[in-house]
Amino acid sequence: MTMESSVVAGSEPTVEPRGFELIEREGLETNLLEVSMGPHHPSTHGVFRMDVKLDGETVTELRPVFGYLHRNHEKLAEDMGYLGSMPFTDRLDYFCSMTNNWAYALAGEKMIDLEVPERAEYVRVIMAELTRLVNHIMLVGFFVNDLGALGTPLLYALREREKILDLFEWASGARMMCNYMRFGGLRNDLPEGWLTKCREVVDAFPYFLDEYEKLLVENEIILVRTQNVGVLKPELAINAGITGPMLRASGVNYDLRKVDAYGVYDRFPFRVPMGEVGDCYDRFMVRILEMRESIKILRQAMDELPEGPIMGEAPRVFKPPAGEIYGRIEGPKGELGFYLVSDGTAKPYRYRVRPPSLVNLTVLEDLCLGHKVADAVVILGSVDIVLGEVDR
Amino acid sequence: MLVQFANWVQGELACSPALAKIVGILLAAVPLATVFALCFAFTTWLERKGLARIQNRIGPNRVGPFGLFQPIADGIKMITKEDIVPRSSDHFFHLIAPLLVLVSSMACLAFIPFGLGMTMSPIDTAVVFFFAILGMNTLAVFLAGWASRNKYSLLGGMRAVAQMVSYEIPLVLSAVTVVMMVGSLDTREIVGAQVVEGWATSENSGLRFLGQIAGWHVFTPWGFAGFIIFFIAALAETNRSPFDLPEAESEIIAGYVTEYSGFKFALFFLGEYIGAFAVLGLAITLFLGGWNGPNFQPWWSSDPHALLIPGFVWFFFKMFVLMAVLIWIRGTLPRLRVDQLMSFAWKFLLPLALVNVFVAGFLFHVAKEDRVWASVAAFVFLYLVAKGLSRMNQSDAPAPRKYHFAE
Amino acid sequence: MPVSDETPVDLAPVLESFPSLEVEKGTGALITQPALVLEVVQFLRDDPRYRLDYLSNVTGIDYLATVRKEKRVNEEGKTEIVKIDEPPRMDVVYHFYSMSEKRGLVTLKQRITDRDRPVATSLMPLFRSAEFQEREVYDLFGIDFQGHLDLRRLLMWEEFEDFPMRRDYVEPDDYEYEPTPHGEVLEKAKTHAGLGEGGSEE
Amino acid sequence: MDLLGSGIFKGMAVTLKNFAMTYFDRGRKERLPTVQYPEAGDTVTLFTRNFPFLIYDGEEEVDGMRCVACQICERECPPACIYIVKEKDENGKFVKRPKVFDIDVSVCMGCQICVEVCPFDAIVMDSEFEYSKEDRFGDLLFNRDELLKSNDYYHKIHPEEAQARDANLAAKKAADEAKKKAREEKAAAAAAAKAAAEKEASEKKDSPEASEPVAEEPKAEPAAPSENHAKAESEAKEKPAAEETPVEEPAAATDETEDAKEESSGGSEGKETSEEPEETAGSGEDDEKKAEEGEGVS
Repeated sequence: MTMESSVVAGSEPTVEPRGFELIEREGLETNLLEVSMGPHHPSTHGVFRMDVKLDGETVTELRPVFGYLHRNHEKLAEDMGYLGSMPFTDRLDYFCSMTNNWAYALAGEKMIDLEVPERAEYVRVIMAELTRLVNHIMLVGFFVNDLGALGTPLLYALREREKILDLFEWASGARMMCNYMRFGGLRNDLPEGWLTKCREVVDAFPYFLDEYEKLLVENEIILVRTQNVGVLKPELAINAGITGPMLRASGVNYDLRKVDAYGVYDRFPFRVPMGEVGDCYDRFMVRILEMRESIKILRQAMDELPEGPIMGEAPRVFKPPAGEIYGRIEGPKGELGFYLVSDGTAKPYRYRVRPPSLVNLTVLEDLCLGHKVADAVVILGSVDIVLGEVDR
Repeated sequence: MLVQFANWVQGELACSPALAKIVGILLAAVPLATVFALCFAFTTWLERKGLARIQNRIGPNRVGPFGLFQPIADGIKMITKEDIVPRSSDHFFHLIAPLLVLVSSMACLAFIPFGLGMTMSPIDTAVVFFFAILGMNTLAVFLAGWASRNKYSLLGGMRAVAQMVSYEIPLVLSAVTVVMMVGSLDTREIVGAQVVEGWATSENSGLRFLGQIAGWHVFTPWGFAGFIIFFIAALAETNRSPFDLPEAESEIIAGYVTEYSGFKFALFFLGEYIGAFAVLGLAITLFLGGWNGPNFQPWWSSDPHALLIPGFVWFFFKMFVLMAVLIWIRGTLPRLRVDQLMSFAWKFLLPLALVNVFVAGFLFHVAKEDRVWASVAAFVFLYLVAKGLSRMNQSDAPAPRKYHFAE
Repeated sequence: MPVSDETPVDLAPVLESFPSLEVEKGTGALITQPALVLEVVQFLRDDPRYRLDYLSNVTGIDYLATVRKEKRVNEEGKTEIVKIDEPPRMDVVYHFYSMSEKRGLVTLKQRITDRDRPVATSLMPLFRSAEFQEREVYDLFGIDFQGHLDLRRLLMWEEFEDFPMRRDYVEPDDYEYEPTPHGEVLEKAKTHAGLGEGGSEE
Repeated sequence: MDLLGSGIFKGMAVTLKNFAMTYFDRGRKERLPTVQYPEAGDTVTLFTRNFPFLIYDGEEEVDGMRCVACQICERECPPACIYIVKEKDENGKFVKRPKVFDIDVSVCMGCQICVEVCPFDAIVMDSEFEYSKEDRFGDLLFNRDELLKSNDYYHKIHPEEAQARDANLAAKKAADEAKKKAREEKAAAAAAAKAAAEKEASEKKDSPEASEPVAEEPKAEPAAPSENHAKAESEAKEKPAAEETPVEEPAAATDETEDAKEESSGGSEGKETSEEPEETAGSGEDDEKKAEEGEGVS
């Protein structure tokens, strides 16, 4: 594989080739073992590839390679109206279609100065926090699966996720590709009885979490496998633009729900769990603790859910004035931003998704160097990527 | 029954000793192969069902009642599947490796006494032979990894060698205690030593009942520690979770079996399970009283050695219980990392096994009279040693953490 | 409506220190030349009045040569529509926030006038988060980032030649045959079927 | 660490509990959520959506079709999986019915945008999900007749939604009727003046009455050619004015504004995309004429 980039318009880019070197050890002449983990590897979370160079089992170099799922979402969006991109945002991070919808709706609403009815805001919070539960529970499941636990925690996670997906289906018509939010509100109101069922699910969730923690948190094997593995220093985390639970696991307090207080998040008192070491265990625990906070928010939001319309005075097809906007929310994986540039027509001139998964991958090599292959898989699991979002 | 049948056939063929010998071997080997192939089929079913229930699924339930015929369906699938051999692999060794795994595992079974007089190859040095042949497994696995010409296979093969060689030492050392105490390498004698003779043949049915259990080595301090060490090492030796690194699917696809398909893969599968049976069989023989179990005097017989439940029933019962534990462990635990696995073997299991040998020697030679107190002291001592060892190994002992929250 | 609690950022100090910076009308973005961008960003990052330590988003925008219409008041006091020729250009857009001070948002644009050979300055020496995102811009827009340590294609495959996010990108004419209700696609595909490569079996 | 491997034993207790609980009735509900699919029923909910279908009222499939081939869904469909050709009668005039209405369900992503944009409640989402077919391509391209399903079926799968839609349609019809009546009166009154004004209009400007936006109701007869022409011109003037306002009228308002929005969006789209079916070329007019054709149907 050539390390050089293809020559393009403009002068040749400066590339420092990180070569393939022979290492001498006690008279033995050995080569590094170059392994291409992926794109069809059981635990690369989709079609993702890590070009790994191994010294024995120790990772000496790791290059993430992706784009296998690339469909140029941004180009597609430039070719259709603002609303037309909404169902495509579902497919970015297919675990979290609700938050993706919200982020896009938020950007669009900023652009044309739309008011969102209060009930819609509350329902959005409920949906977003349910999505956070889904995402984190699946992440923890897959994470432990990457540790080699033969899927038992994963299947428990799937079992719980199923209940939430049923709720999504009931409200929006689809389990994963919800396409539920609209500029200025929601597509439809919650059906009758939904809230009761949702309360049931949310009330049962802490019991499940207790059991889950009992199964995993004190397990010695998980402790030795994850503690002090893949330590991310807060300075590097900030510099590399890491967001979401991964950043907070490194001890940086930056939660957009607090910082931006978009929607009605300023009305919910909740805490933001912080890690101290920034290793895989912290990333894993911060997510579990975040789920508990999400449940608090959910309970409060369901209690205070006001009556009223769910859709404001919003046009379905609109032409925003020329300008640009950057709207962001705290997605379950990190800061999900939508950057929209309008030239005054009904289609966005430029539509950009700021994918948290992609940016969080930046530090993958830094985290993995010096660890074993098995750790590389675990670290990748703790970074939490979804290739639909990374590749777009 | 089979034994009697074999004896009868041999008697009939007494005229030509060579033929009789061949027929005798066949008569012993064929049932062994059939019975354990059936056991394998049943275990795969049990494993799939058990894991499914542990994971809150239903498991196979379409083929036959409760999915009982699933192994047969799987077998047919395996046989009819295309056998893919990588072009650049070493074809000969690629073919030989699965056979070798199966053969070595099967051969190990020859030394296990399944019941009274049901040892296929009753020799004096059975335990030594057992470990010698079991060692061949390692070679076969590495051969598979090497011959496949795949980086994952190679990694898996190397992991297998490292792991199996390291864990063989605590495995053997824990068996050594038993050999020391019994004073014999013959598996039949080891089983016999675990019956409290006086009780087992007494008139009192209660004592008789207990007599079959009370002598199990697992109830002695050195036996208990030995059994645990043996069990953990056996997990590693048979590549079972949480030591299934050579075929760790989340890291190296399927390790040394990555490039195997169809019937060769089935052979690996079979070989691994048979290997597990063999090692568990040895564990039962060494520590769990072999084919002895709580038993009753049959009402039709007054022979003090007669038993109501045949020995092999007890043996297979114990084997499936241990197998269920393996499945349970597999359904619960994540996998260790390579370096942790090795340090666990060398820094924890090996010293503990050595200490255990000393404890066994101490109990055997020094504290013959005061047995109860010596036993308790030995238990405590072994526990403290184990704890101290684990402390020593983990200077920064991983522990659950406390987290703080930002408002 | 969706409010941001972050402190709005006063752009005056940076404009003072770098007089050549412009503020874009309408969007309030800082516009800088590629030559200056590293200094400006370093200033924004390290100056205590900014401390923009978090580079959130990097992207490109491609502008083709267009004629822009603008209403202007001429000397006689009448509004008239003036046609302005906009030269083609490319922008690399950076969105900065401050994690430590909870400040934001500052948008910075590198304006590249030479659209045929776009060369920008990489922010990778200052911000690791630029690594993948600038690679993506390079991949999709063909903007060459000077100073980027590992500038390769990110999403498209290495042999891919064009830059799909450019506005004048023409999609390759390599449809595979597949029954579709869209007649013109079908026609195009049929012409390919005879050509062998790229066509399909049917 | 108080006891060696205590965490491991805790975990094993959890799995043992889960194992055991699956055999009890209470646990079965909680811990054995598997649905034995072909035997057990599906779990279709109120809004469950999969792929769209076309509704017809009454018994006759084609005649009762609600779709009038206005092509809004075709334009709005994000993955562009809808393909519509309008039907013509013998005279080459358009009938308010699609001749071809294809949905490529292998492309369709079930987003429901077509349902939302349809002003006639003619296309709705199905909850059917068993679509396995033998032919990957042909069988998954649903044509008009495959897509047509009765309103009764819709009532069966999504009762509440169907009732709401029916009510909506009825209300709309009533409103249309009233409007039609009013317009007929108005037209009668203005008929004489219009005839005179028409001459002027051909040279100069339209009469002020004609330039106000007139939305034609769906079920109305095609207007007379002369009237049509006048309206086309009036619309040509109206449109740029509509485009200047950046944000258009809200959607969830009366049907009049809705119709107006369709007009403008339809008109502007018609201008931008030249992929309008070439049948319109028969009339030999320019853009305005095309837009008007689109109007005439809606």
